[in-house]
Amino acid sequence: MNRLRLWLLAVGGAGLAALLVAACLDLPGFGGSRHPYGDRAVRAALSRHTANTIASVNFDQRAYDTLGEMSILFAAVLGCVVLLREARDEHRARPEPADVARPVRRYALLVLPVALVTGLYVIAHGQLSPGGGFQGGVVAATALHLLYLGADYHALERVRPLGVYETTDALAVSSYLVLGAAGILAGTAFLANTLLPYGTFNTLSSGGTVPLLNAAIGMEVASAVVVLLAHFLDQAVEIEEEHGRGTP
Amino acid sequence: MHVLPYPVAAYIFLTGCYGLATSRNLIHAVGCLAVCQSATYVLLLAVGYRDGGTAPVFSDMKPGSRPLVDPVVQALTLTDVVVGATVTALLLALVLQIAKRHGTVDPDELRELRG
Amino acid sequence: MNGWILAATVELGGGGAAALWGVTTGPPARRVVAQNLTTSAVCPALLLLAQGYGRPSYVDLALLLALLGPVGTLVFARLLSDDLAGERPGAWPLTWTAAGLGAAVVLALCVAGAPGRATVKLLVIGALLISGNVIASRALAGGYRGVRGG
Amino acid sequence: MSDALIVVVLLLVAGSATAAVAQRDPARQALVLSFLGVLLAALFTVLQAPDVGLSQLAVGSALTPLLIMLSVRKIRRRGRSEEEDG
Repeated sequence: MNRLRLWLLAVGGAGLAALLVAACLDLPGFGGSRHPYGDRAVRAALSRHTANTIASVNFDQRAYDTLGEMSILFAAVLGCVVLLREARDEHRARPEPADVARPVRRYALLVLPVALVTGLYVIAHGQLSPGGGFQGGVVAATALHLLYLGADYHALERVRPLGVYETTDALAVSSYLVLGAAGILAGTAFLANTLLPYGTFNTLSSGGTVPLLNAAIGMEVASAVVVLLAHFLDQAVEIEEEHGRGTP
Repeated sequence: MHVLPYPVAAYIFLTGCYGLATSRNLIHAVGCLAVCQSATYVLLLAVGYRDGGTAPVFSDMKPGSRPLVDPVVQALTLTDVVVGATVTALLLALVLQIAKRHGTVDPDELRELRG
Repeated sequence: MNGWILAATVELGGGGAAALWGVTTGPPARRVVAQNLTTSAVCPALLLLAQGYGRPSYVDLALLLALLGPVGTLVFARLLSDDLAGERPGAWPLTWTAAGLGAAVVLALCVAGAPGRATVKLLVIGALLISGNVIASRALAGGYRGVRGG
Repeated sequence: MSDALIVVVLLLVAGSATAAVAQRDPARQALVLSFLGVLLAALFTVLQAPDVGLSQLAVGSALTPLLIMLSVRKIRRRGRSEEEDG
């Protein structure tokens, strides 16, 4: 059985490898100078005064696509919450506080605000320099968990009212939708960037709705990651199964 | 050099697939899937690269002063990296559920349990 | 193209290969030390690349790595503390060498660039990188004792 | 010169991807995956995609390892409590 499976894998892998290599040889050469879509995207971004073309593609030219990505993210987090909830045959045991060396604890508490501010900076400058809601959100959420690494889980739980983050997550998703629908009300299309003035090139308020959508994504990603990690931490640290029942 | 990144992406993908198929631990399998995902990032960004180009980000340079790489593939990859991580989390949550229901994370043992 | 990129190539090639070798072989203690050194090998290389490409905005990458790299090491130090309990991997000579390398790169870039906000940012990154690495090494060398269930 | 840099980083990425698959213990694999994450970020910088590099750094250096290590810990704890049980 196992032998057969390995053979099957080898044959399938060899076939796939041959196809992939054939495809690679047919692709336009690496580093070529023909990028029709890229050139048009850059022109469109400049015409809308967005300094970071990638942010413009994400939140303006292909904002609808980002809506899809955001729903995948939202659904994945929802799935995790459902899968990792406390079941009837489980109970919470209070973890013993960890014994963390003093320099490590100090470092964590010092770096926590720095990392949070960096995350917010990355979100806020998304339409200007490299960065944006997706990256900054993850950084800000990870920063919060320095509290778990530097102190213990109980300390983290005190600054992390989970309900607030779950609400923020849902609010951020709906604000993205509302911003999109505002385009329809203004007489153009869903998620069309015609609502706000484009502003001065390379300033924080440039790009029309790009900064707003960017901020909504930042909020969504940050609270989604916090909720996600909260459930994993609950499972790994607090929740224990009742003994003596055995597995079904 | 003119095609090197494409075969590398294909190689990473196939390596990840090999790991997925031969894995004896579901957490390890999820890690292999993350390797497969990274192959797609490499491929997409390699397609968008331009010799001597730089990122189409104008916070610190004048538009039109240098050749630019393709921003469209970068936008695709950028969202996928973060969404991919949450999907990894979803799969890990599934693994934890399986461990709870069946008491094992070895795919072969799981099959024996079933039939 | 220029000296900065050449330096980055050497740093990434040498440091990356060494870290890859360390992280894939040997006992767990050696692996986590190698994982910690990844940060101090790649972060200066990112700074050098930003200078070599003439794009100050690429410096954000180094800033993020200097912040989050040690956090990743702390994750392993905390959650692998059972496996590391008997071994106390410290590797202080390596840590200080890496810190010195980071400091040298940051100083070189400070001298090369005009003084101003960019210099302050570079110094902040340097401070974060070095302190992060030293603290992460400390955490690996028995920074977490008695983590039971926590 | 730029080409040499791209080749070096690509080969390192390919090597660490192989290593990540070859490590059969999930905790050790998580170490290699975090290394692979940082290296991918360097590759993306070299390919002039700093936005993607930032994304990869944020996810690969701390978040994915944390998720995997927490799962490993949960499963190890289960194993331990079952041993104590019977």
